[in-house]
Amino acid sequence: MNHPTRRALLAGTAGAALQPQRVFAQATPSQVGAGTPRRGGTLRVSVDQAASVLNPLLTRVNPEYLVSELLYSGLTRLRPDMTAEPDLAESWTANDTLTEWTFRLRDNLRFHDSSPCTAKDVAATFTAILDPKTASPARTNVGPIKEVVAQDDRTALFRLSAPYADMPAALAYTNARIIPAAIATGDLSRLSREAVGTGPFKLVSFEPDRRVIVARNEAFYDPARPYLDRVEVLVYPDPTAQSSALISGDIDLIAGAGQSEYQRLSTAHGVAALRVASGQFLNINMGCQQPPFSDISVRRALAMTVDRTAMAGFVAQGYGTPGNDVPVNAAYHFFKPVPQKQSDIAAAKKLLAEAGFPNGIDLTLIASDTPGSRTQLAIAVREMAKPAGFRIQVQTMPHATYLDQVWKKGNFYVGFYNMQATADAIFSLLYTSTAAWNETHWNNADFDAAVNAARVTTDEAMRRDLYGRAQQLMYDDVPSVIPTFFDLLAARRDYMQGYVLHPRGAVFRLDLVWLGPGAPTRG
Amino acid sequence: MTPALSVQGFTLDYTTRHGTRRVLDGVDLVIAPDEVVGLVGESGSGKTSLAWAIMRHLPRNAHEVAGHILLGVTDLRAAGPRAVNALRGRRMGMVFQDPSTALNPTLTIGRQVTEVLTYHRGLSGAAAWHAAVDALRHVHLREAEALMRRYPHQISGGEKQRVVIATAFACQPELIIFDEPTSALDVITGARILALFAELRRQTGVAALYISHDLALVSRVADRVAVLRDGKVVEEAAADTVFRAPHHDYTRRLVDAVPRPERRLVFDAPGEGSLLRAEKIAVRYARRRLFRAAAPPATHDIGFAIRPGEILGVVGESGSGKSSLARALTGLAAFSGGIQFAGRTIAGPRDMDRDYRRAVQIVFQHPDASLNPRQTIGQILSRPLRLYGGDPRSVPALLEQARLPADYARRHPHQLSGGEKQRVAVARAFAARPRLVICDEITAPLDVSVQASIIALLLALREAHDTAYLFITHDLNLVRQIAHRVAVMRAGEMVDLLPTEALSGAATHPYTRELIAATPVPAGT
Amino acid sequence: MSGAWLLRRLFTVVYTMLVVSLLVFAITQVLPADAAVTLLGENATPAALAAVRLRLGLNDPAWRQYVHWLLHLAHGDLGVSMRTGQPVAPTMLTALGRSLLLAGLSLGFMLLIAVPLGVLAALRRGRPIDLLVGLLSYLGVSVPEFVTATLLLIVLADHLQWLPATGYVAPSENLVGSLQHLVLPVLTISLILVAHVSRMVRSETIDILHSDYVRAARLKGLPPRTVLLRHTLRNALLPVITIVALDVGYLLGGIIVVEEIFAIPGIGRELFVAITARDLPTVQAGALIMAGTYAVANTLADIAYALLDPRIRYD
Amino acid sequence: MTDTLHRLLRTPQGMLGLVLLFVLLLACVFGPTLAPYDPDAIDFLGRFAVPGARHILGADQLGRDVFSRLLAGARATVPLALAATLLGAAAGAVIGTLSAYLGGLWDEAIMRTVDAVMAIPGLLLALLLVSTFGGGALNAALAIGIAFAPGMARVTRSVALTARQADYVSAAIARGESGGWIVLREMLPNVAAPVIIEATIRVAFAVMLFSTLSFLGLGAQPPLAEWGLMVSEARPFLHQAPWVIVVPCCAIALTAVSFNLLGDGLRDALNPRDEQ
Repeated sequence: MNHPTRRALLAGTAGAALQPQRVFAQATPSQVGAGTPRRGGTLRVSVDQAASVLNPLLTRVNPEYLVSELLYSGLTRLRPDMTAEPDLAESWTANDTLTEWTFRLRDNLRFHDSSPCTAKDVAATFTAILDPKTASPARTNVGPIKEVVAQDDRTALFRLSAPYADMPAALAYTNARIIPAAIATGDLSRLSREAVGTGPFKLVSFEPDRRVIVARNEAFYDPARPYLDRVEVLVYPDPTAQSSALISGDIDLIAGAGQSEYQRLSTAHGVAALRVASGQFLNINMGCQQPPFSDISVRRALAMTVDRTAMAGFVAQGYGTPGNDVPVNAAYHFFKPVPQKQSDIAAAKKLLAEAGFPNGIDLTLIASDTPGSRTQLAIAVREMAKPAGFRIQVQTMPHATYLDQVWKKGNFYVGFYNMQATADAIFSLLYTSTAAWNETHWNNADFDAAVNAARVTTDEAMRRDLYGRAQQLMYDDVPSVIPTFFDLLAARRDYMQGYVLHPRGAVFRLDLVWLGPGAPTRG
Repeated sequence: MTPALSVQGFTLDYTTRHGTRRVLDGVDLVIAPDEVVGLVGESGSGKTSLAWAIMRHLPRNAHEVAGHILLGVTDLRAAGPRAVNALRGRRMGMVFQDPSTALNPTLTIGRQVTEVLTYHRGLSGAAAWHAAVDALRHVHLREAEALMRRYPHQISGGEKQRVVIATAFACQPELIIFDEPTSALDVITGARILALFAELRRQTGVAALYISHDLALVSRVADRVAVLRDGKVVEEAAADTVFRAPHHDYTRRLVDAVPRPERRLVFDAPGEGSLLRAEKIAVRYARRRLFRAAAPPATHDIGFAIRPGEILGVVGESGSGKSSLARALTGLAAFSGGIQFAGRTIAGPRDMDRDYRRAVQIVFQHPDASLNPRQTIGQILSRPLRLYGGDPRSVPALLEQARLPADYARRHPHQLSGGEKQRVAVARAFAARPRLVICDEITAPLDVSVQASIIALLLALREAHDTAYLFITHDLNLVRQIAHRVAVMRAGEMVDLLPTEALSGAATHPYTRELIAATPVPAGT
Repeated sequence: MSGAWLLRRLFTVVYTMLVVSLLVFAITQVLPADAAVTLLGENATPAALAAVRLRLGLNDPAWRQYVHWLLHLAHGDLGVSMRTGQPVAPTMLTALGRSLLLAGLSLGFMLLIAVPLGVLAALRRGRPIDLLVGLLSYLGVSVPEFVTATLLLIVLADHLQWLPATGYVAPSENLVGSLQHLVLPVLTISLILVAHVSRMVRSETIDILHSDYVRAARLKGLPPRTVLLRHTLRNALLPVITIVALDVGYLLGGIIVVEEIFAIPGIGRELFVAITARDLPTVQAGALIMAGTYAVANTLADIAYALLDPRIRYD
Repeated sequence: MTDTLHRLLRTPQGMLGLVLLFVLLLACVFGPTLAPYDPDAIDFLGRFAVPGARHILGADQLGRDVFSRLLAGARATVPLALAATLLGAAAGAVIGTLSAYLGGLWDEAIMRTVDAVMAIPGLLLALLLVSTFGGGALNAALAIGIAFAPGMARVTRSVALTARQADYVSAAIARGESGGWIVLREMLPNVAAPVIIEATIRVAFAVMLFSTLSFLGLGAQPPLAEWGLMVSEARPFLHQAPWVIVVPCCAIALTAVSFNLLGDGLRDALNPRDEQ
């Protein structure tokens, strides 16, 4: 279903000293079964920051998603093309008004402590997720659930407060992992030190800042998987050091490789560099409810100053795709191709003058210090917009202070977002009037109507048309400037088989991985 | 009979950043076996450089221009480093000025004596140990056996010097050089070391070169005396004739500058009544420290009075409490007891008002530490003038009074000689037109001739301003020359307080008599 | 060495740890960003924030939080990390273990090089070897750790691939692997320590060579080797002990950058991560453990000094 | 003052230190004007340009000219490092001198507390302070200043103690001078020389500490052209463009060396032991 061929060769202009060639080493699902998988062996995965939160409901960063995916399972899982596939639920049906979804669990599911996993556990888990005090990131990302009822041991009924077509994909959210009812209703903090899940691996040791070790769960519902005996998750804060470790064979997989390292990894001996376009993007949020950004021509003028191809080069080191101020790109199912916006300084200057700023405008663009690409974007925009009369002062600050004082309050700052499972998820997270993270306060009625309508129907053609209209509205109105999307990069040793780099960035499926010949034996 | 040591026409230069400086110029010196030659000279005369030349231990920037040094028949200048090393300690030894630094602080006494024996006389461990114990007994050290295991900081200065002497004599050398061995010791211990030296000399018949700035002492110890001035031997004669009939006028000036009790310099009598009376002064230094008991007091219930214009001498060994007394009287140390001054009772530094501080001034021992290096002489002198209402413009007059050129006002202390700095300190004291000046061993670090000029200055100023002095010193001869009365202090107690002329009488404290006996009177008087 | 002295030293150790904990608490209390916000990040709902603040006692006034913390400390409970929910004490103590391993190796390696270099430079004063040591020491004290670490990483780990790049292997697991992993960090730290200690040994040796008792030893005709070993070096190397103790402080908390680049979760790095994540209990515990180790190291140094130098007598 | 300069020039370290310092001064004052390009101007085509005609020292990951940023960076790093050391030295000197003058239990209490604070290494204390005040060059300088104060207090106290026991201070006390006069006019001038020497050497350490803080992301914040920040931004592109990282590293090292040399030179110049 995905579109490996549609990628036009990146408009790589000459002159860039180290223009990365588009080696497309993405292993499509069909290749997974090439060799016959061998059981056994220990896999060493490196992540760039500590997986410090073990509790699956509270995980926030990729290393934590990786560990929680090894130890726990959700009702459904996301295929690389963002469609849902069965995990603990073997099948699901919805009523015709899409307000009630019923999920049928697999037979005799067991937790790691060998207690049975039934619909009661599913109901208790989602009650905990929806409780504001738990503060689980999943609360606003698993669809409009009103309540979850366990009809019998293997059937869980989800009653929604509004029709929702993408329920199966929503329940594949990273934090929607099923935990025992006893813990969900009792002491949740127990899960910060131990793991009682249904996942393919069991927890062996948890030293957050150094190493997490998991071993095969013999009682996993699919006897064939996982192929590996053990997985060690190691922390390498320094990207240069991480690549050297992979090259020297200390580790087998870099879950997320740095852009600056990709060049070295793709030419290193015994290493396969992996790359996939994804919906992860940086944007410049403009507060549309107060001047100067309440005036649409100011927003359009700023959008016109940005050279999106150059920005992909600056901020993503060439490992990214230019954006058109729409948060949905080719990696999404309902993407509507649009003409690529080009920078036009003269037009931007004229528009700015018409908007009442003939001799330029002074602005302060705030960028938090994590991840580093935020400040790079801010600096690049400052220079690109300067000739058009935008005098932008860049101000950086620690992430904690940004969250506390600027996020959702400021009117001109840099945002950074992972790809979501569905178009609806990204729109209703950021841009609809009722969005949880409504930063731009765009509050466009037509846009809201299109998104809500698309959510309540399963008619493919109608949804494609509605999402198309929503994307066109953002393309024209520019509530926020989205100059570039990031490709996801990773690298693995050549003897490691069965690994798919997932565009969502938070899905790893190490239970499908096996070690081919040439893998070092590790204690 | 070949001489033990013969130095012929020896000339030595030092090369420094400011060019070369001639330190020794054509020195001839001969020491026969069993003879002791004294070498006398003021600081900078080159006497120590001669010692280093003989021991072949010249600094890197020294350049031997001409001459020979023969130890017996061996030409030392021709000997290579290995040969010189074999000579040192075996055929010639040396006793140093400051015993407290001449011994390695982290090695036991025994180790530092036996190492010479094992190396030069090839004695094995046990034999060396016994030989060392004998050597220590030989220099009259009590419980020599126990001493072997002790460390240098656990024994007294006198004992340390005896260990150094024992080490020097251990290998029966032909020649021993003594570089001012008693100047760092107090008078009584010094006298005992000299007695030991005389006894060892008689027993071993060793030749010795005795270097010192103290002409009186050398004339008593040596058979012959050579007088060194700016690198040249200006006179050489038998010990008693050098003192009684010096030929060279430099020697004559040196002899005259040596304080002799019989030549009084002060003849008038002090005024009536008491300028200042001290009662039961007990100085206590250590403050209450965390968990630590307070140290014993430095002085016990000292009581005395000073009459206007009187010179009261205070004599005693170091540690006897004389400086503590001075610091108490000027508010530098807390004390119990009281001071009667101008009708008021002063119980501590806080009671000392401006009048008292103006009337009582102090001059410290080390001139270069008592003048602030960062201030010019003019600033130093103008400070008391401004404090006590003097006229700041009278700085040149003050310098004149201290017989220093007026343009010294612009100089910094480090550009003046030791004597000149002490004169500035005295001038500073007199800037306040004081009634009493306390001199805390102000002549100790100075050469004899400079010492004499400072004393002359003090007496002249007393003549002009009728000031009283509390003159603290360890030199009994000097104090008997100028003091009206003398106080003798020992371990914080004032054991005697009596007129100077009564000192030689019988009614004195045994310690005073021992002190007088130990003070060297120049030979031939 | 008497009871009163030991008592006083104990008082100093406790006082040091108290002052450090007070200082750390005071500084971290003035945080502009609220620890709860940092903890929950984007998903912080007002209700969740309130719950976290209550759970962590962040609403109480600063001094009560400090007293509360002291009481817990008295019972040996250093609290739970806000970030990982793990008890702080074990994490920090194992981190301290790793730092001490690194510090020990670095100090050992450094002494092997710095002492001979310093003595040689003193003996050959003014000649080429002395200038070379001078140059090395200027370089050593002027190049920040992260520069040396980066350069070593490029040359030794990448180009020549002699050594594993980074990561920490516990010696208990695999001794050779562990040592291999520690070579680069030890080299980085040692360069700085060698520079600063060799300079100190050189000036100390020169002073002792000019002392009266060394001159007396020479004039006793003792062989040069005896004068050097028995008389000069014994006294010149005593102050090295105090310097090594002072460096322990640097080695525990000062080499955060080295631990960061070489991915060694020592106490320095744990503290750095905790500080940026506003994880107060961890910062507090880490600072306390580090200050305690530093104070104990200094006490041990004083005891060692007293044993070797008879003049020092603590009463 | 001039004769100190004259004596400083005679020592080899002093001479070299002064020459390097002069170059540094030029960079600080005329840096931006001398820079061939605008240090912040980015150039997509010029990314990672190798050192050559167009960019003398090459270009960084955003195509900015490294040489221009180096010159501009001098102004961002050195003055603040100097200010931080001055702050630390001044605070330390006052505490140290006061503690030496007061003596007794006061002295012991102050010094015990100073020793306790020194149990926290400079970098960690700076980190703690910076993470509290928030990143940024000024906060970093303040943090380094405070981190330096205990060390300086310890040095000053020991020097002031020797001055306190000197006879010229006793003479002043005997004269009845006020406490203020004694500390300011008698003790401080003699304490100043060793403190200046110690401060000069600490400036080198401040430059390194400043760049380390920027390296950890807590010192100067982008887009400021500060040396430590240049190193940390260039570090990921180590293999593609090593010169982008080597240039600021050398600048930091050279600056630190020049202050170390100056410190040693001053040590000889400020207290000349008499020749003979």
